[in-house]
Amino acid sequence: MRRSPDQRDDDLMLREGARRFLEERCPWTPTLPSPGEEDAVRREMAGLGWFAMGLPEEFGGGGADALQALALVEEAGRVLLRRSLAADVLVVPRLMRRGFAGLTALAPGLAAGAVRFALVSGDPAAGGLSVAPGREGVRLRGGGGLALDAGAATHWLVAAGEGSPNGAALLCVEARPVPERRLIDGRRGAVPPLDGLDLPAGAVLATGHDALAAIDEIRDCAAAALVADAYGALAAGLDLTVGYLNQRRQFGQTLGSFQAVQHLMAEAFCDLETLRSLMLWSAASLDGAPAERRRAAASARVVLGREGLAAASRLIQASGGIAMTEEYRVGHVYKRLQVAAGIDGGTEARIRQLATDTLSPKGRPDDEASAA
Amino acid sequence: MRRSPDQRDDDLMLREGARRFLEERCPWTPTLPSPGEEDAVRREMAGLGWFAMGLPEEFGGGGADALQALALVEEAGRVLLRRSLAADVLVVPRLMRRGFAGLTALAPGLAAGAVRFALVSGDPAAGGLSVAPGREGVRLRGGGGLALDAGAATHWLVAAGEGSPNGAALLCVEARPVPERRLIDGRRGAVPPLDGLDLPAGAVLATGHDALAAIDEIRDCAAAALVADAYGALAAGLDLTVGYLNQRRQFGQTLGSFQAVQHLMAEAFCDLETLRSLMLWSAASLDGAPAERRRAAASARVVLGREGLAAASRLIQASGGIAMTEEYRVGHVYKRLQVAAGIDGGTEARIRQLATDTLSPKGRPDDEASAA
Amino acid sequence: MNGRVDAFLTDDERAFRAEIRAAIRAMLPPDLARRTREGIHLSREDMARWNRILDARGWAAHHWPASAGGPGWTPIQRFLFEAECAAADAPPLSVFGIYLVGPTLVAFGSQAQQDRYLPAIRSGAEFWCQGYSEPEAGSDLASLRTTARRVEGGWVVTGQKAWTTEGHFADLMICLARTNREAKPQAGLSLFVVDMRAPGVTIAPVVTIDGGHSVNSVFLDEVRVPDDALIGEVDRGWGYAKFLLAHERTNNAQVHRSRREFERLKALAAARPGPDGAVLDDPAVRRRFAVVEAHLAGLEATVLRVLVDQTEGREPGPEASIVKVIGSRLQQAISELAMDVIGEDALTMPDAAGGEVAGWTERHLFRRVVTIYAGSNEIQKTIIARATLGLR
Amino acid sequence: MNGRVDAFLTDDERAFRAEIRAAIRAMLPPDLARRTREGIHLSREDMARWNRILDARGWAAHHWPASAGGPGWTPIQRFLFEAECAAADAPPLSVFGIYLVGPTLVAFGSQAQQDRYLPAIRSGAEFWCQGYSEPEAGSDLASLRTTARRVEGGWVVTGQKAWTTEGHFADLMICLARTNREAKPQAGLSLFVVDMRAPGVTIAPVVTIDGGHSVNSVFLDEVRVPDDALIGEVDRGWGYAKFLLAHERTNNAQVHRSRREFERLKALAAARPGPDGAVLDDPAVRRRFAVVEAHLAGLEATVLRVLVDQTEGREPGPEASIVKVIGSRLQQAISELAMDVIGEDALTMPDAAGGEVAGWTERHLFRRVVTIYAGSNEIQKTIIARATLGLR
Repeated sequence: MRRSPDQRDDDLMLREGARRFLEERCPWTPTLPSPGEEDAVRREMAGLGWFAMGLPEEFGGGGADALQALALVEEAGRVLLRRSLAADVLVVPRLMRRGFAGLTALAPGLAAGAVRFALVSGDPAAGGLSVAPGREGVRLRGGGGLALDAGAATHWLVAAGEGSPNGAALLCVEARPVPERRLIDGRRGAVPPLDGLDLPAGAVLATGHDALAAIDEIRDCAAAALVADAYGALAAGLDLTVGYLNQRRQFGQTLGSFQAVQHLMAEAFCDLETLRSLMLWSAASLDGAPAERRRAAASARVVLGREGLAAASRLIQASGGIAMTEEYRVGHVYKRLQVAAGIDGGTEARIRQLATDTLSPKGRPDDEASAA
Repeated sequence: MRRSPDQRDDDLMLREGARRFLEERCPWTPTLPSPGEEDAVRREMAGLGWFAMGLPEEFGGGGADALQALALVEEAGRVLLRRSLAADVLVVPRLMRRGFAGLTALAPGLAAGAVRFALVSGDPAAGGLSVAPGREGVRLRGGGGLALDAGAATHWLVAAGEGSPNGAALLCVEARPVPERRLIDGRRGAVPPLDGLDLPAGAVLATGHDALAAIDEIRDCAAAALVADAYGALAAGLDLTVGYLNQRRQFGQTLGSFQAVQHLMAEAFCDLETLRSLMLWSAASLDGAPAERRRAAASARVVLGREGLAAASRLIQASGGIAMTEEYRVGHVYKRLQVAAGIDGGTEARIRQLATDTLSPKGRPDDEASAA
Repeated sequence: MNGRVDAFLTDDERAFRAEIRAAIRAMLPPDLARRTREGIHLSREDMARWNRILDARGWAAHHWPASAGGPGWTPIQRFLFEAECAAADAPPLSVFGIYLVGPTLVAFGSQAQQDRYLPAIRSGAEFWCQGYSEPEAGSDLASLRTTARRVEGGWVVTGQKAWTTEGHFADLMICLARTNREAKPQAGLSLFVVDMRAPGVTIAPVVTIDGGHSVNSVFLDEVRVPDDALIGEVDRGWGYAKFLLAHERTNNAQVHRSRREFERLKALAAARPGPDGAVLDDPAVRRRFAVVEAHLAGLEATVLRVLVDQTEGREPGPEASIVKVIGSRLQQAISELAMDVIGEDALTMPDAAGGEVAGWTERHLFRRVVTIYAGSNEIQKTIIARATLGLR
Repeated sequence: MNGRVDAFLTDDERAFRAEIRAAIRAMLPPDLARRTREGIHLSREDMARWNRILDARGWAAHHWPASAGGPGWTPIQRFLFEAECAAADAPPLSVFGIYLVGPTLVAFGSQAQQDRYLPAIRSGAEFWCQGYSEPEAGSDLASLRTTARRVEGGWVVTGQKAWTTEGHFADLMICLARTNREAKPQAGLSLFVVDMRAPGVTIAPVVTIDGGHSVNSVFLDEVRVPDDALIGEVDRGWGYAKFLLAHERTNNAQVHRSRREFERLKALAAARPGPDGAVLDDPAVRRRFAVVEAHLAGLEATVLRVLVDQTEGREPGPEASIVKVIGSRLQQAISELAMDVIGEDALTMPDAAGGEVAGWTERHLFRRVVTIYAGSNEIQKTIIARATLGLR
């Protein structure tokens, strides 16, 4: 069992190679890349084997584990890569283990970079998504939430009827044209138009308990990736800030020599390392009991939305005016964190979930305490 | 109208005289004074006119205003005086303006120091207090909460049936012997045994709307005094701490010269001044609309319980080990604040009250906003 | 939504407020109010229009003395006026002309300078920007490098100014420049009026974290200014700049803006659907609002303490130094709460959202600046610790 | 209540934990568990009793190497043992003998010293205290003033030690004293064993903020110690003290104590009546608990990262330096939450309260020390900033 990243030779090669590639081919700039440029980079990534890496071996993949996939996601976070890798290097490859035929058929395309997934959930405010019998097979009802990169994807992995095994369904839908929204951190998302969509029965990958289990795994995998991305963004932002503070002088000394600035950065570092710990716990728990996986993902997202975002704000505070400009990377780290904190229901929803999962209602003893 | 303290000659004489008296006659020591010593000091205070000062002129008083009464309470807070002055210099003298005959008859005794009040409310957890017809006149039912100095008082001012004009009653009850509890900050309180107590009808000062209005005023007056006491304790604690930090050396420099220590103390000072502002607002609002008075008192108590207590913890943190000892005053400031934060339902109850008072239910526009 | 902290006010002050309130409601065009609510960086035209409307009533330069064309209000009256303007969503007045340049000229400018510049500030005909900060001199003004060289009939100014808010539509700059290299860093600075259209002035826009443009870099390349562009005496500019900072001790608290935003946020939270009813029905959310309410009341009361002192002719006490720290933190706390209230809709750029949620995200992002500018909170805390508490 | 962060554990480690859990439940006397729950400063007898019970099983010195009589566990196994002890409300083992003196003697003591002292530490027969801090040298150990003068056949120690926890019932002190005034402040210190009953040793109790007595001042007035009281080499005591601090990198996180307290607090909040149902039914309270849960999980995961590295034979990374800061803050956050949960009952001295609420207030008050001792959090942050981040 693996519980630490970056320990094997191939771990290090992967991470260093990824860092080099990303810094050379898609270093961060304030200018947004065009979709064409993004597609080109995507093809090069496929050439490097990033999308095949995590696929099960029976589908031609390298069987890389979650720590390796998350290392790529984290490295992409460092350069604030606009198009998320999470679905294609981590979530979908892991889901293939469940052997859904409608999905595994896409494995070669995924490995080649021709197939790109976006993860779509229902919008709770609109009552979520549901599936009913339809003309061609099934029909979707209800509204989807904002999905990252849904406009750039070739396929949407759609979670419907979450929360109860009756009605739960996981679908793989060929993407339709969809108006994109620019997010505040420069990434793109879209709300896929699913209400009333008729699909062949083969689009349904799973229903009932199977679907529910898969949807839960997707959610927690996506959370781990979100945290890895945010951690990467923050860690690179901290490096940049420390370099700046050691150069810039004020009142005759470097900014980095002021104790107040040092403590501000030490606070940010404490929060950063906690976030990393929770990311690693989330990764380790992907192969374990769903209850722990769920708690790990929720805890990581709570700390991301609170301490992670606060750490990003400390980077701005320590840097001063320069970090308020669009030209400087640190402000974009903050916006990346703000999006991560707010997406998929946001931090407050995760806090509520964690309360439900860890606090017994009405004085009943804690489930796990009594099970322990 | 007066909106600032310490501006008139008699303000300054009062405050300076009080500070001198308190520092000479009851300077803070870790040893608790005996009840006999406390009674002796009490008589001297009466001799100085402290309990007559705030009484209306028609009852032989000096008609001093709330700012002057609160100055005494604040000065007593500076030396962490164990027996509270709040009821006798502020709350009861102000209540006398309402002319309750059963109360005003006690004015000469109060002025002379022979009558001492404690404020008693119902314990919400025990369903509060209620009044019913009884053998001699009325009978009290239910449990009282913890009341400061109830054992040392000669009279209990009892608020029953709070919250609704039906059943609300304000009573003046001659104190009975009661087992005292030592509070963590060295003060004493007691839970007066009121359940089943038969009282003459004359003990009831007011009922219905009159009682409710008086009870509300008592609560807000007491809150203003609690904040003044806590502010005094904190301000004296900050003075002491600054002196210590400028003397004590570590790593070859004074503690007070470390930027991190400076900022810790600056944070404490910001919170202290906010607390003082809210105390002065509470004082100014005692003569105004009950809604604003209530909001001022609740806001002041919320900041007392959060930022005030945090400021006290910063004094300990900056001082280091010495402040962890029973011999040193700063730890007692923290305990004084902890009691102030927790008494009468505590900070969380005040936050809930403030939410109820300032947030409109279910999207209805804010009352005051539409009235404004 | 106003008058939260009423008990500090006299009856006359309350009557004054009622009068002001009615007048502003009558004067303020609804479209201006709407753009103020939704926008964060207002256009010059919008600001000038409101300026003109107020000037017609004699209220534009509301905190100037009557002798300079102000209404002659007390500090408390100014506070009430500002509170009513904020509550009505009136556009903010230009910080630089009204708040900075006007009082500086009144205190240190020549009569000719006052006659030349003050009327156009009042009417909104001319806009100013502030040329204090530089790339290497933000909080540390004493290290600034822009120089003014004495020449026949005037001065030649060269250097670079940074973070110049509204510089791209300003007509004039009040510019701090070094006139004496011999003197101690603070002692050799002078204050000038620079025409933003003079040869040698170049303006480069700076896009900020919110995607907006309100800030600029201004390059001054051998810009010639006449003799009468010097304000006050040569080499004494540092003292003038500091005088002004001391004069405006409560402005940085932004208490009116915070109160107005907080009331709007309450309404928003009461209207938006949450996990169970409206967002504002959730007790955990209500608790967070109540805590902000207490903090905001604390700030309002602190500002009023300072203003009561000033109105009653006393020097403000040490509480004046803390309102920047507390006020800026509160501004950020309110916009952070707003992000939670709005949720996912706050994450997309404005073209997608709109309506009641418009502007909150941009304000929230830009709001990170308030703990940095006007003397960072770290610098303020050091000042409090050393100057007020005497730590050493 | 355990196993919150299980995914880092191997199957073998989980099996180990199950075994430990059952054994502890069988060994721990219920009255000891009750006193541990309610008390804050345990008596020597209680601590010694548990020490003896564990020693009979070979588990007392659980993180000593097998060669010194320890069970030879990996860092992860020790962690699991400690977690199970905490979860069962077992008394804590004496910090000084087991955690400090034992490893120091194993690393630097002579064979004779190890033979003389280690068995009695394991069995709980002898208790130790730590003589590092002094009135003028708390966080700044290099400035300590206690001296040890070389005399025929030994040394004479004179000085004053402060904050000596458990000093009033300790048999022996591990004492840092200056043996060389010529050397740099850190270089001239040596480590000695001092018999607490030796002539010249006087102990003055220090009552702490919680009203309890666990801390003392120890006066050393010409205390004679023999030659073989010196640990390791002369003048090298600073290095030994620092070695040990580096060795015990996660102890200060107090993660087991925090987890145990937090689980007890949950149960308390679920049982106590609140404004509407139980305290724990209030969504605002639930939100606060959930946030602490996330922070606690973060701390547990961070500690486990360090221990996994150690168990797998790697040097721990920079995360080891942060667990003191985060862990101490979390301890305070939990006890602050407890004060709100308990409410007014937390304000009276223990004779009045009792039962499930006993001990929380005293713990809360004493808990202020955790951000001060063992290198204050300010000092830790400076170390992180300079040594780990490289700020300068």
